[in-house]
Amino acid sequence: MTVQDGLTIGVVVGLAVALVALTLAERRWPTTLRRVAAFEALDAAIERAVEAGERVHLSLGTGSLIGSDCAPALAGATALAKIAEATAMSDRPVVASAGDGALAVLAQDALRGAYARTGAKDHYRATTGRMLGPTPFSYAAALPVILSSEKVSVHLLTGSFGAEGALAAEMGERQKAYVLAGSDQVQTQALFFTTAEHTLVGEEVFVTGAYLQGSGMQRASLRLQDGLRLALAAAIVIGTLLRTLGVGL
Amino acid sequence: MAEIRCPMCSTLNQADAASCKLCGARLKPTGRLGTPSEEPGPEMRLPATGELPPWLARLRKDVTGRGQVPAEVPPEETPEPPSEESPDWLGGLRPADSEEEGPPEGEVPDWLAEAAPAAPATPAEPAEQGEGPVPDWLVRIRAKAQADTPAEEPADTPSAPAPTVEPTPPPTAAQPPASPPELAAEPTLGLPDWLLAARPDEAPRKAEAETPGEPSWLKEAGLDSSPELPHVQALIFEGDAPRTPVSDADVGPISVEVPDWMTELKAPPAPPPEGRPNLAPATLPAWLEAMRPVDTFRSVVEIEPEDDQTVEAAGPLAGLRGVLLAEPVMAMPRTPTAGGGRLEVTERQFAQAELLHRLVEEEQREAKPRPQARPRPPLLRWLVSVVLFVAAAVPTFAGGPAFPLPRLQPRELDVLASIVDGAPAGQPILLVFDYEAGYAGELEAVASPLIDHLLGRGLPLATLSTRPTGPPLAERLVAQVAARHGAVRNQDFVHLGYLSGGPTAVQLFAAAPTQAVFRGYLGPGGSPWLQPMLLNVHSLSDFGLVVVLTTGTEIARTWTEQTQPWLGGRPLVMVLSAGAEPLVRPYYEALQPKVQGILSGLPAAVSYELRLGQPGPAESRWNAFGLGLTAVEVFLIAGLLYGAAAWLLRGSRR
Amino acid sequence: MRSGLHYLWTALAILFGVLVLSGYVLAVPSLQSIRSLLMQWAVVLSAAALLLGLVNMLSVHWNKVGAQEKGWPYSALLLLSLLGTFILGLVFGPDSAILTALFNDIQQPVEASLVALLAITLTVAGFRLVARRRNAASVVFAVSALIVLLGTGPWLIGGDGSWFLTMGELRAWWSQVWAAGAARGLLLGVALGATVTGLRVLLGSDRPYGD
Amino acid sequence: MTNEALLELVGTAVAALLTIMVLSYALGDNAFFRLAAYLFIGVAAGYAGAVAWHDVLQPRLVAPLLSAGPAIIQDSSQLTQVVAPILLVILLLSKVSPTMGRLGGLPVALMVGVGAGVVVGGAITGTLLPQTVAAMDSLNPAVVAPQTGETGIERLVNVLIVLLGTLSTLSYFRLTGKRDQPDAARYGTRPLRTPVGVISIPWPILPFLGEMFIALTFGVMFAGALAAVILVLIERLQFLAGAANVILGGLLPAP
Repeated sequence: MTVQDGLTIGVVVGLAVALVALTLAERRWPTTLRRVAAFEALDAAIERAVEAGERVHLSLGTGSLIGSDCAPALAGATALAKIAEATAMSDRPVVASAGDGALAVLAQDALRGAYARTGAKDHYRATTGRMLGPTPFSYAAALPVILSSEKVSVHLLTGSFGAEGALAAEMGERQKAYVLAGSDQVQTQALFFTTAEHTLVGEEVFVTGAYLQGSGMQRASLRLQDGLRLALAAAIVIGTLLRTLGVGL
Repeated sequence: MAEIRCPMCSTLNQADAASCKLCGARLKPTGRLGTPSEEPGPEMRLPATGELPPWLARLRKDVTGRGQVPAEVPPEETPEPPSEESPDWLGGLRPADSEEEGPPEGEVPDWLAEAAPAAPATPAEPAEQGEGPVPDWLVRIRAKAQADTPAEEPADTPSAPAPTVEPTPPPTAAQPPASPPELAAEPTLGLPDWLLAARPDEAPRKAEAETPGEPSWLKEAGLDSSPELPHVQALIFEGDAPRTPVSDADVGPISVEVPDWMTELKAPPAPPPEGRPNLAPATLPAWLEAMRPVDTFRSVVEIEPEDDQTVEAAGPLAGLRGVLLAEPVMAMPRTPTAGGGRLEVTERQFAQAELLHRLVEEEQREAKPRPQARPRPPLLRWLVSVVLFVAAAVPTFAGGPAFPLPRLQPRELDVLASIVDGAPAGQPILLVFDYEAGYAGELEAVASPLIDHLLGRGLPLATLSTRPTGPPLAERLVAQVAARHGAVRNQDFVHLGYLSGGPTAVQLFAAAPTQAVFRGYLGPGGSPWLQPMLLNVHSLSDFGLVVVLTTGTEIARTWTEQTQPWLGGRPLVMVLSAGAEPLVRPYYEALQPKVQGILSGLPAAVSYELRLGQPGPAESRWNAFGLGLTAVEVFLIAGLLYGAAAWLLRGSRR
Repeated sequence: MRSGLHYLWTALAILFGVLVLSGYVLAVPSLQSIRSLLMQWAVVLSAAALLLGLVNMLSVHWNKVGAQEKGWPYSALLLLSLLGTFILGLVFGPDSAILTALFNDIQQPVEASLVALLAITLTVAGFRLVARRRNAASVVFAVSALIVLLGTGPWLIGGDGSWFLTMGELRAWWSQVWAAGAARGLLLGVALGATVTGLRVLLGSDRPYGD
Repeated sequence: MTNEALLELVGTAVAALLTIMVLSYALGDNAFFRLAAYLFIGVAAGYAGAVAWHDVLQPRLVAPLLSAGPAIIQDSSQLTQVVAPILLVILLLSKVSPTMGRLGGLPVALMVGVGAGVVVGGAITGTLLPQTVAAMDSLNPAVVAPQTGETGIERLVNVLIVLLGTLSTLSYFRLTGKRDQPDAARYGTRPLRTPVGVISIPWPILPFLGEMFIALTFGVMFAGALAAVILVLIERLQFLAGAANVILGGLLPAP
């Protein structure tokens, strides 16, 4: 086992333990989420959409479910379940789409579970979790139709997107919808920065669920992320000093 | 199953628990009509099923004109009414004058008059004495209902849950039913009016009766929260109610939602229905309260599961199940007082009044309606489109203007060219085509000098892709370049085809290439590894050089990191879309580089073509590229200037 | 209502995830082979899920055509082209001439045109950003983009001069030094978020699957 | 004209037509765009489905099953390589039916589990550790960068800029807030006395710098992406020009 292997194991186990501990601590010291304008606007936009009989559309992106690009989609599926619970009574419940078959199945499962939890099982329709197209751009090409025919007024993009994400976000803007877009690809975030009304920068794409009345662990994980970031910064500073002094790393 | 889920908070509870351990919500349906002794439960909860009953959904759809999820609309249904009719009574709203009273007797639909002979259709008075406490009429209703109906009802008929009676004064001084006993005696009382309306022969007559006799006193409802609020006349609404064939699945209990017609009611001048306009999407419906803390989460009416619903035993609806019962709605927290006027009030009227009341109450919480954005022609987009099209087309069609070709070669081009020159002869080169078909226009131009160089050296090429569309892209580009060198497919270059599994499979391939790819693309059949040029390839390091062509930083990173252990010191070269370069470059510039060569952007490609002395697609796009980028730069500068000017102007105005 | 199955799936997801993860960090051959096997299953499943996704697409558009919903002719076209391509592909194989032609004459041109549309979209969005969102960040954004664009493309005037060369060097410095720091910071942040999200799944807290 | 040449001509004409139809979206959503888009989606989906069958399901599952026949269940390696995935696929496909669909949770759980494992492993070993280590660059002016050849103060300045960018970007993100002030901004302003007078500067300065660095980086990436897509737009127009040539040349008899 090399040093890096040991380090990796240590990091994984340490993170898991820290996450559990923080979750347990959540009862006594609840996490305060920093107010993020985009998420506050999201709440309001969902309410408005439900009242106006318009739809919330959530996209799980054009990534895969089994690759390293699945993380934002996993986070998106959690957010999807929350939104489905909130919009279950609407006559136009949330619709989810993806650019990958497995992600569409995941979206359907998330929706079915959410409706079962709210007791609105009958509201579930397999067609509210859709695969729009199997390739990134075929996915984007299918969006304008779903956005207009479903009267989408809240357009959420939380998944892995490449450049097609910019088209997807802009289509929402054309529809005059509330657009909140996040991707795990930094390059796409730069495009969202210009094309979307609200952009989730950096790791913000992973915290949508926590901001939508997230579970204890979701909220606790924000604290973990903050702590880790601090630790990383400290490690970088210390490491730089050590390197400068000639200590091999 | 040993556990049941609380409908309020989703906590799991023991199946036999009566109330939720977390939020205290009741988990069992409350009492039935047949057990009158049961006190109304203190709990008012969200419907257990929590769903918008289909009939209400349809009602809403009809009124609002908004479609429902298609699958939910039964095909046989031909809902008609509403958009034309609902407006009628809305449109007829005008300020009531205090003398004005309820609908004249003649306007009470015949069927109702017939059905309830004892109930005089007395007009309601806008009475002020609304604060009476417990409604004893309700007690009488119950007694009467029990006396009247049980004989006909199956003993086990489930009924509406025992409703809540709260002694709180009703927010409005409205006068509900003046003669409760008679009401209760009326067998149709518990039925939603629209159900009654479904009686074929009576419906038309009723409709006729309604329209002319617009209850003008109603108008006030739309204007303020005055005592008249409860006078919403359900009867009129019946015209709008969907006369659907009654099936048990369709008969839902009263929903806790505010239907859209209520929202419309709010708009002071009742809006014309066709317009369906600018409805303030504002009032917070109770079900939306679900998103709020638990206490506000309770609805007024408890709804039982469908199978618990009452089967109507008497009257024209005998045998139908799930019809609405009077009680739950009647018992909503309000206190009727003995007013001067007496009004025949059905539970629907009650429900509507209640909704209206809530609506008014919640008005404070209203969000402003989104201003309807007037569609403006997207002039900016048109302008940009035209300019960009022209900028890209002029050099293509007219040949000019000529931009100077790059004179200096980027440093990394030297490095790359020396890698290609140093690749061992005879060993195949692995080309990974990992870009979307859409980017072919860019990457083909950028990569073609490199492939030109490789084929020029006579190196055999093997292509691979982790995207289904990769192999045809590889064939497009390689065959095009190969034609110039007289190279032949399956002899000088081979397509390994599609590596399924995306990024996940990269590591599988790196570890054991021959086991990860089964069939080639456009090969002679059989395994591509049987091709002579690949016979000696058993591992990744048997390739002389690995070139990855991609637009995505993620893919580039995957190939960089996953193949590292298996490359055996063979160079890894990235051909990148211009957008991906900044994120990949750190791998190239690191103290221990993981990427040995990099080729990105049109200028580098043109330099490469110049170096090879072989003008190609990159050079042919150079002028258009220059003009296009210039146009974009102009737009960005214009945007900056516009922003600065607007900022200065606003500053000076202040 | 949640069933016992749900807990079983959760437990299995955690098990599979931990096996795959330990295959990453532990150089134990048996773990590695289990991981590789699981990943192969996942690859097969992902391909099967694609077919499921096609069924989903078919049903959505079939319903639209059946109900004669607005825009149903488009759906009919999609059904035809999907089924046609799929059947041709099954019969003749993806590397047959007919599928290659469909790819080269329909899929590739349309996709490339969509990318070309991005040029317009991005230019418009860039203009709007700096014109409307008037804050320090958008000015920095625009100036930075301008530096790179000016340093990338050729100039009509002065394209051979020293200004152009300086701009080219400024661009290189700008994108390779100034932008590198924040890019690394963003990458680290994304990796952090992804790790924590994955851990939540592995700890059974986020269960986006099954009911 | 040969059949092949005619087919190619038709193909080029179709491609050119579709290109124009899609580009018309620049002016606004329209029927032509939708026609082209739907045709494209159908072809892309059908193509992907065919590839999934021919390159994955058929060679990995169907072919071994057919070649081995019923004896396959006696071969332990085939059991894990072929039979188990077939069962999983059947379970997954059962999701089409609402009643059977519950067992479909197993394959989804497997994919989610694998995905989560890959994410955690990949993020830690692929980005977190290497990028953190890479961020620790020596500030020693004597070190030489291998590819760029920078030395001395030049390199030191560059390393410091990168370091500042990384640290300030990290400090920009903060997800949790203090309980009493959840809406505190990332940074505020504070007056600073300078020789020329009092000016207000953003404070704390690091998150502000982080925001600027992020905007700067986004600007660089945006420009890169623009340069890429402009090139694609040009290629499309050149293709149209070429197609017009070919079609006209094909239709008009050669002089």
